Amino acid sequence: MTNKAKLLQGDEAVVEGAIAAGARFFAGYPITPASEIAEGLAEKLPVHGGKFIQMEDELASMACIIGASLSGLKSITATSGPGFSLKQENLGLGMMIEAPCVVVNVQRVGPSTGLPTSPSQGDVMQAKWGTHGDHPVIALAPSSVKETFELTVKAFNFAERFRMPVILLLDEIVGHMREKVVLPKQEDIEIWDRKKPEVGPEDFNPYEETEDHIPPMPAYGEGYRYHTTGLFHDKTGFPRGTTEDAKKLMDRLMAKIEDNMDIISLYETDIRAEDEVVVLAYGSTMRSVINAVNRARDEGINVGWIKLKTIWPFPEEIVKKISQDVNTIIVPELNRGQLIKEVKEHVFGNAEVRGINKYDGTLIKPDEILDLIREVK
Amino acid sequence: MTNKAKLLQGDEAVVEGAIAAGARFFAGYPITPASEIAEGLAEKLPVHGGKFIQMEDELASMACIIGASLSGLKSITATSGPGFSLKQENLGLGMMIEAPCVVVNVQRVGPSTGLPTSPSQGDVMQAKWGTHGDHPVIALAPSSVKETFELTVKAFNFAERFRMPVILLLDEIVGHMREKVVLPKQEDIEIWDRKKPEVGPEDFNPYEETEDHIPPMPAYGEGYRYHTTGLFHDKTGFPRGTTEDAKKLMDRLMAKIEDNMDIISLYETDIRAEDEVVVLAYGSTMRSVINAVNRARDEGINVGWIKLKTIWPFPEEIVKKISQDVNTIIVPELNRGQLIKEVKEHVFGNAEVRGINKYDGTLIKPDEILDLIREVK
Amino acid sequence: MPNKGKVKITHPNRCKGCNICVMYCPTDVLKVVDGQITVTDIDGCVGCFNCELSCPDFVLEVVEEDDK
Amino acid sequence: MPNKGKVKITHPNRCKGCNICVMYCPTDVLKVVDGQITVTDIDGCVGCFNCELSCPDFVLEVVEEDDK
Amino acid sequence: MKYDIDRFFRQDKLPHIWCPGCGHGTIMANLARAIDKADLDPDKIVVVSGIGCSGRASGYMNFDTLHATHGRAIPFATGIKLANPELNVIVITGDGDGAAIGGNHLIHGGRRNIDLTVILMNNHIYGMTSGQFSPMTPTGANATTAPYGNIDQNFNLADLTKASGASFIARGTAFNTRQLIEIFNDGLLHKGFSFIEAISQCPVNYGRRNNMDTAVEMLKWQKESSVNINKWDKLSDEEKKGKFPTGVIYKEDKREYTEMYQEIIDSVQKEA
Amino acid sequence: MKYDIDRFFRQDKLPHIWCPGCGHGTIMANLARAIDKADLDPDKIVVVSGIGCSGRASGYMNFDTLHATHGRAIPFATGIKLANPELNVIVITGDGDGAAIGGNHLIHGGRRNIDLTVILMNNHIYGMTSGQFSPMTPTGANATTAPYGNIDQNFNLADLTKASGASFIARGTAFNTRQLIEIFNDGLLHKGFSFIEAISQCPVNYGRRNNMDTAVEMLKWQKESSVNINKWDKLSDEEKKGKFPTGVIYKEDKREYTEMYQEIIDSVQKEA
Amino acid sequence: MDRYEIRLSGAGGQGMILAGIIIAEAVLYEEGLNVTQTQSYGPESRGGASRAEVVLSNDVIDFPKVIKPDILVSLTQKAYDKYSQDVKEEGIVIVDDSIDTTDSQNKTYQLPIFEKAINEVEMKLTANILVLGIIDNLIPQIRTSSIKKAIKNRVPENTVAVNMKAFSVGKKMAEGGNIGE
Amino acid sequence: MDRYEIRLSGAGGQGMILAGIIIAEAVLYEEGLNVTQTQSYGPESRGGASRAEVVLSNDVIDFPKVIKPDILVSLTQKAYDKYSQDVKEEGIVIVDDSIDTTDSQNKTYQLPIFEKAINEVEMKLTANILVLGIIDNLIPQIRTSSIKKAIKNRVPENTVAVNMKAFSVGKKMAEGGNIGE
Repeated sequence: MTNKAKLLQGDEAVVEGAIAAGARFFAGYPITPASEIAEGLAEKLPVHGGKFIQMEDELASMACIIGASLSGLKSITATSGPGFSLKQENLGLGMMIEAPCVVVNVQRVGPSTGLPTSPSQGDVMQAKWGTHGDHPVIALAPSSVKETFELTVKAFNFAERFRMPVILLLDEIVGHMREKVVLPKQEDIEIWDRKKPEVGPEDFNPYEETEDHIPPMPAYGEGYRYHTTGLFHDKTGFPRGTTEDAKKLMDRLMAKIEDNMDIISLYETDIRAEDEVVVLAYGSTMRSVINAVNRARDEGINVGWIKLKTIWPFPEEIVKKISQDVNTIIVPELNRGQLIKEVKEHVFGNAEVRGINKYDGTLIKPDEILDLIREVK
Repeated sequence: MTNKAKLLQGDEAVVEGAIAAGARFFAGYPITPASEIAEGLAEKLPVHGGKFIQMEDELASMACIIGASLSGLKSITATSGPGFSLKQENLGLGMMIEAPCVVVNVQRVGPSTGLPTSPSQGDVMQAKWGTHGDHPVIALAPSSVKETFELTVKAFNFAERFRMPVILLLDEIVGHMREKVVLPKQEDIEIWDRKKPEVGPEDFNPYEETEDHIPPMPAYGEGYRYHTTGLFHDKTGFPRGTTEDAKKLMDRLMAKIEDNMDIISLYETDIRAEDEVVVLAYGSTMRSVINAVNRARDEGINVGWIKLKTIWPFPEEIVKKISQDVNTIIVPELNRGQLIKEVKEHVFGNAEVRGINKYDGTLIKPDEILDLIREVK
Repeated sequence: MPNKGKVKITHPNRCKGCNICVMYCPTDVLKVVDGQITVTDIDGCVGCFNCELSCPDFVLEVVEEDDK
Repeated sequence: MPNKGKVKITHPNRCKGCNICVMYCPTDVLKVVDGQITVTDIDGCVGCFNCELSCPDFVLEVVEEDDK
Repeated sequence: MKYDIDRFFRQDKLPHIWCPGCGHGTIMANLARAIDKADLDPDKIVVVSGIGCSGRASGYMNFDTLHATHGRAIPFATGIKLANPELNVIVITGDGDGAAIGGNHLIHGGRRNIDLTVILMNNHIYGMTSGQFSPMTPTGANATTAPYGNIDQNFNLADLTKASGASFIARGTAFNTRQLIEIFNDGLLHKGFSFIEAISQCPVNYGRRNNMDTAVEMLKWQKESSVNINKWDKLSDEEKKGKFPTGVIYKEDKREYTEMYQEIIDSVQKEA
Repeated sequence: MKYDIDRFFRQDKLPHIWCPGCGHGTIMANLARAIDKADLDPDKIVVVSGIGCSGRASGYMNFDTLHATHGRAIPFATGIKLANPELNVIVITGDGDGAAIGGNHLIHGGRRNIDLTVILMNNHIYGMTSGQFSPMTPTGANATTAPYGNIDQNFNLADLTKASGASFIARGTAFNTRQLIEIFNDGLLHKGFSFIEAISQCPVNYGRRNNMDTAVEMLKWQKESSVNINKWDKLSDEEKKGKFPTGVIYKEDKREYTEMYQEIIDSVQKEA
Repeated sequence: MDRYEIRLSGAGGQGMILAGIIIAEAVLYEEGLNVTQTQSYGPESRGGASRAEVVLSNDVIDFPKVIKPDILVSLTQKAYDKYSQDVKEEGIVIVDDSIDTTDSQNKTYQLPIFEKAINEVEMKLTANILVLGIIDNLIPQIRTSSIKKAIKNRVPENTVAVNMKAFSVGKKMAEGGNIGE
Repeated sequence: MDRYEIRLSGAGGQGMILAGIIIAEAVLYEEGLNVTQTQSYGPESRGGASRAEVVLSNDVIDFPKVIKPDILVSLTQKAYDKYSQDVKEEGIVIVDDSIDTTDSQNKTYQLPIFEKAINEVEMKLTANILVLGIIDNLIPQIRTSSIKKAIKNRVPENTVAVNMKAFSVGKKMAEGGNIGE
C-alpha cells in the first residue's frame, strides 16, 4: 500500500522530507523564496517534539543548527542567495568540525538582491567555493517535487553518514512549483544516523582516524567532554599548529568524499548506444531537457540525456565516460555557465561542449534546447 | 631620479600603494594576517586628509567602503579568509551597483579558523565565486613586495576605470615578508579616476549604456540625486522586474571585463621557442617557480614559466596559446588545486596539465617543482 | 491657518481605498466609493490638513481656493 | 578557614612571573626570583588563599600541612 | 500648515508598492514634510535603506538614494557620512531590517554617535516576505513562523539605543502625524546619532492575522496605546501596561564622530 | 575556602597561551571555582567560545567545549541549549568577540532570555591580533589602529544587555576574585540569560601602550575604579566619574525561552 | 488531449494564485491527472503583476510552465498586454470588461467580472472564484463537481457560501455568453 | 657568496623577529644588498614558537625563505629541536647554554646568552640584540657599523644605550668564544 498522491510545493516537500528523515531542529531567517520551508517546519516540528527557532540573522541561523547538531539533533536551515552568502563563514566551520546538518538554498537570480522572486541556478559554484579555503562539499539538486522529497532525505542521510553539512540546491521553480507527489511510507524510507562512539570517554578521540575516515560522534552531555575547534586539529580535537596535522585533517575530510563517490554520485541517464549528442543538466532545467530530447528522438536524432542529482562532488567519472562515447555534450543552465566549466575540465577535449544559458529569471524553453540539438547533431 | 630603496612588508606596500593611488578611505576590522594594512592606514590616511574607521564587523567594513565610494572617495578594506567570507554579500552589492573599491584578502590557511598565521592560496576560487549569482570579478595576485605596491595601484585604477570592486589577493608570505623595494615617484605613477558625468542632472542616467559599457559616476551631494539598488535595474537605476533588464545589465557588467581583457590580463612569461614544459603560477609560489626553472635550464631542460598577476578574469588566451606550443603545463599552488581547474578547462586536452599542491601552511620548495620538471620533461 | 483651503483629490489614480483619510476627517466630507476616495461634501471641508497629513498614498491635498 | 593551610608551588613550570600573587600576599611570603615564583617565608603564610584565587596560571595552591 | 513636498518625491515612481493602508507611506510623506520644515538642501541629502518594505522608501524619495543590502543601511550610511560630512544622511529601516539582522549596526552607530538620522518604521512584522515574526512582533501574536503564538520578547528600541550611546531618541506613530513631523525635524537637526522609531501598520501581514483587519483599526490601536512622553512619567506602572511613550525620549549634547575625526586630521596635518 | 577545580581543567593543555599577567587565567580559574560551588554536573556543562584571546578558554576547560567562529558563540550556544535544555551552557567571549562583531547576538540572546551564562572577558583591546581598539577601549586611549588616540565611545554593557531584555546582569573584575566567584555562581544558577562582564587586564597589548606596564598596575586600576553596586547609588555623579559598579547589577524573574518552547511542544502534542 | 495549459493573470491580491491552486487540486485530487502549478509575482503583496499557471496532462509533465495557453484570464490591462500574444491559436481569452482587447488575435470574451463580483456576489475579492465559474466548462478534464469540491477545501470555512455564490455567478455568465459550449 | 641564510628561533616575546628586521635593514640600507625577511609564529604573543628568517644576496632573491641556514640561533630547546636538522653542513649553530645540543651535526656554540643579558646588560629582554652582537662577525656581508646603525634606528629611543650595551656584550662573547674568526 502506498500513500495517497498530494499536491505539494517543492518547499513543502523539503518540510516533509526533513521530518521523514528525522530532522528535529530548524533555525532560519525570513527570505524569499525559502520562507515556506521555515513556515512549514515552524508548524510541524513541535508536533514531533522538535524545535523551531527564528534567529536574528542568517549567520546566527547557521551557527544555531551546528550547535543543535552537536547536541545530537538532526538539524536544517533554509535560505536563498543573499542568506547563503552570509552563511558561508559558519558553513566552513561546520565542514571543519564535521557537524552533520542540511543547508537548503532555494536559488533566485543574483548577484545581490537581484530578482528575488525568479528562478536561477546561479549559486552552483558558490555552493562549492563560497567559504574560504579548500573544503569538502556535497550538494544535491532536485528537478521535481518528488525528487525534492527524496533528496532532502538523502541530504540528511549523507550529512549523518559522512558527518558533514550537506547543501540542497533548489531553484525557485522547484521550490514554489506545486506538483503531484506520492510520498513513500515512513517504513520504506532508508534513514541513516550518525555513528556513535563504541568506546568510553577515557578512550575517546573525537577526530579519530578510522578506516572509513568518519569519526564517531557523541552528543554533548553524554559524558565524552570533548573539544572541537575551527582551527586545524589532530585526532584529539586540539590544534597543535603543525603542518602535518593540517594536511592530515584536510586529506581525511576530502577522503570522506573521494572514497565514497559511488555512493554520493547520484545521476540518471538515458543514453543509447547510438546517441552522439548528450544533454547534461540538473534542477528544473532538466524538465526542458527531457521534453527536448524526446522530441528530437521523434525526429530521429541520436541524442540522450544525463540528469545530475549530485552536483558536488561533480560526478566526473560518468562525464569522462560519456565524453568518450559521444561527439557533443550540451549543458543548459540557468546561469552564465557554471557547471559547464566542470564538464569542460573533465571532458578535456574528448567531445565538444556547448552551453545554453539563461540568467534573466526565465526558464530555458524546450525549443531552445531542441534547436541546439538539431544544430550539433 | 628615483626614490630610495625601502625595506617594506607586503602589507605595508598595500598601504603605500593605496595612498599613492589616491585612496582616502579605509574601513576594516582586525584580522591576522591583514591587520598591518589597517594599522598603516590608520596612521597615514589622516596625514593626507583621508579617513580611517574600524567597524564593528567585517560585513560593516565592506558596506562602509562602498558608502564612502558613493561619496566620491577611493576606498579600501583589508581582511583574510574568514572576513572575506563575511564580506561576500556586500561585495556582491558592490558589483551590482558598480561601486569602485579595493578589497584586500591576505590569504591564510582555511577553511574556518584554519591556520591563521600560515600562508595559503586557498581563496582563489572564492574570489570568483564567493558571492551568490553570476558577477564580474577582477582579482590580482602579487608575488613580491614590489608587485604588491604596483598591483595595489593597479587595483585602484581598475576599480575606478571599470567602476567595480577589485580584489587584491595576497598570501601571508607576501603580506608579511619584508623585502627591498624602490617605490616610484608619485609623478611617475599612472592614476585613473572614475569617469564623471558630462551632462547635468536633468539628462543624467546613472546606469547609462555607453560605448565602453561604463556609466559615468557622480559623487553623492553633487546634485545628481540618483537611485542605486541591489535589484536588477535599468539605466535609470530603478528596478522594473523585467527579464530583459536583468539580462541587459548582467551582459553589460560582464562586457566591462570581457571587452577589456587585453588591459586587465596582466602576466609575464619567460618561454623560449624550444620550451616544452611551462610552469604556471602566481603569488609567492612564483618565486619557487623561477628558482626551479632557472636551475632546470642549467640542466639543459627546455622549460619556461608564466606568472599570472591577474587571476580573474582568468587570462585564458595566453594559456590557450601556450597549450598549443608545449607538452606539459605544471601548476603549483598553495591549495588543493584551484586555478589548475581553469587551466585544464582552457587547455582542453591540448597539453598535459600537472599540479603541485601544498595546503599545510608551508611553501612549495623549488626542489619540489624541479623534481616534477625533470619527471615530465 | 484652517479654513484657508479645501481638500482636493490631486492624484485619484494613486488611491488604494484604505479609508484612513475618512477616519481622520472631522467633518465627514470624504468617502471611499468603489474603492476610490471621493469628496462628498466640499463645503463641509474645514481645511484642517488631517487628510493630507495622514494619506499614505499622496492622493489628496488641501489647496487654497484659487489654486484650483 | 585561614591558617589551616599553607601556600605551595604545585606547578612551578606554569609560572610566568607576573607578580600578581606577590601583590596580593598580605604577609609578603612570595617573591619572583629569575622569573619564577618562590616562597621566601613559608612560616609567614596565613593561608588566606589570595594567591591561589588570583594566580592566572594555576601555579600555586594553599594546601593543608598533611597534603604535602 | 502647508508643506512643499512634491519636489522631494520621484513622482513617476508613484503610486508606491505598499499595500492599501500601510503606514509606511504616511511616515515617508511626513519625513518629507520635516525635511521641508528643516529647510535642508535636497542636493545634500542622502537616503539609505535596507531590504524589506521599509527598504523601498529610498526609491521614491528624490535625493541621492541607496537601496542597500538587508540590515546594513547604517554601515553604508556611515561610510557616506564620514567620507563627506557635509551630507545629511538619513537611514530608513524596518523592525526586521534594523532591529533583527541590523541590530549590531544600530547599536554601534549609536555608540559612535555619528551624525545619522535613523528612522525605523516598525510595523511589527516581516511584510515583504509575507508575515514572519520580527523582534518587534508582540509576544503572543500570530505570524507565519509563529503558528502557535510568538514566544519571543520584544526589544524596547528606545532603551536599547539609549544604552548604546545614541544622543537623540524619539518615537512617533503613523497615527500622530503632526508629532511625527516635529520629531523628524528635531532628529534631522540634531548633530549626532538620531534614532526615531516610527510605529507603522501592516494590515495585510500583521493585522489580518491578529484581529485587526483594517488600517483604521490599527491606527486606533496606535492612538490608544501611545502616550506623550510629557505625560508618561506621571503614569503608574499599571497604567503604562500595553502602552508606549511617544515624543523625544532622550536628547543629549555629545561629541559627534565625524567632527572628532576631523580634529584628528587637523591636528595631524598641523604637525606635518 | 578550598575549591576542587583541577578536575575542570585539561591539565595536559596547561600552561595556557595567555601572556604573563593576563587576567583571563584568573577569570577562568574562578569560573571553575563557581562551577564547583554551584555543584553542577560536569558532564552536562558545555562551554562555547569565539575567536580571540578569550576564545582560547574553551580548550582548557574539561567539559564539552566548542571553539567556534568570531563573534558567534551565542547563536551556537542557543542551538546547543534549545536542542537539549538540560545542558548548562556557558559562553566565554571577549570585548571584541562579544561586543563588536558579536553585538547582535548578545542583544538577541538577551531579548530571548534563553538560559545561557555569558561571560565577557573585557580586557579593553583586541589582544590576539596585537592591539587594535575594541568597543571597550577607553576613549582617548592608544591602540595600533588608534595611533592618534581612540575617538570611539564605549558601550556600557550592563546598560546595553539590560535594555536588550537579559534577566541577570553582573560585573566583576579579575582583581576581586571572591566577588567574581559569587557573581559567576549566581549567574550559573540563574534561569534565563545571564550576562557577566569580567574586567580583565592585557598588560602586553593594552597596558604597555597606555602607561600601565604591568599586570599589577592594571589590577590596582581595577581596584581603584570599581565600586560595589551596594555603594554605587550613593555616589554623586562626580564621584562616579572614571569608576564602574561591580556585583549583581540587575536580576529579574522572567520566563525563559526553552521552557516556553517546551510548553508549545506539550500543548501541540496534547492536541494531536 | 495530452497537455492543457491555463494562465491566470492579474494583480497581487486578486487571488489568481489561489485560483490556480484550486484548479490544480481539482485536477489531482478529483480527476487523478498529472498537474503542475507555478506562479510568478513581484515584490508587492498587493497590486503588482501576478500570474498563476496550471498545466494538466494524462502524461508525465516535463516542462512545468505554460508554453502557449489554452486559456488566458487577465484581470488587468497590464497583464493582458503582457500575455495576450502567447495564446494558442485556438485558445480562449477571458478578460474583465474594463480591458481594451481591440488587437486580439484570439476568441476573446470581455466580461463584467468585477462588476458582477461587486454587485451580485457583493464581495469584490471573490472575482477569482467567479473566474473559475466562467472557465469551468472550458477545461475538458475537469468536472464541475471537482472544481466545486476543490473550492470548498481551499477557501476559509466562513467564506464557503459567498465563494460558491461567486462560482455560480461565474457559471451563469459563461452560459449567458455561450462560453465553453 | 651568492645567497646567505640566517634563522633566528625562540619563543614569542624574545624579540627574534625584531632582530631579523634589524639584520635585514642593515643589509639593505647600509650594505645595499638584496634581502628578504620572513617569519613564522603561533597565536601567542608571548611564549609560543617564533622564528625569523633573513636571506641576503647580491642577486635577485627568488625563494624568500631559508632553505638551509648558514646560521641558526635558538633560544629555546623546542626551537633548537625543530630547526637544528636543517642547518647547512658548514653552518653554525648558536644556542643559549640551557639548551641540550648533544646530537648536533654542526659547529655549535652554547653560550650564556640569557645569563649575560640578565647579569651584564641587566635586562633580559635585550637577549635578541645581544645575539646580534654574537653573530655579527659571522655574516660576511654586514659590517659591524651597519648593524649598529640599524639597531639604533629600530629600538625605542630610550633603550638605545642598553641595547648598544647588549650588542657589545654579545660581541665580547663572540670574541671570547672565537666565533666568526
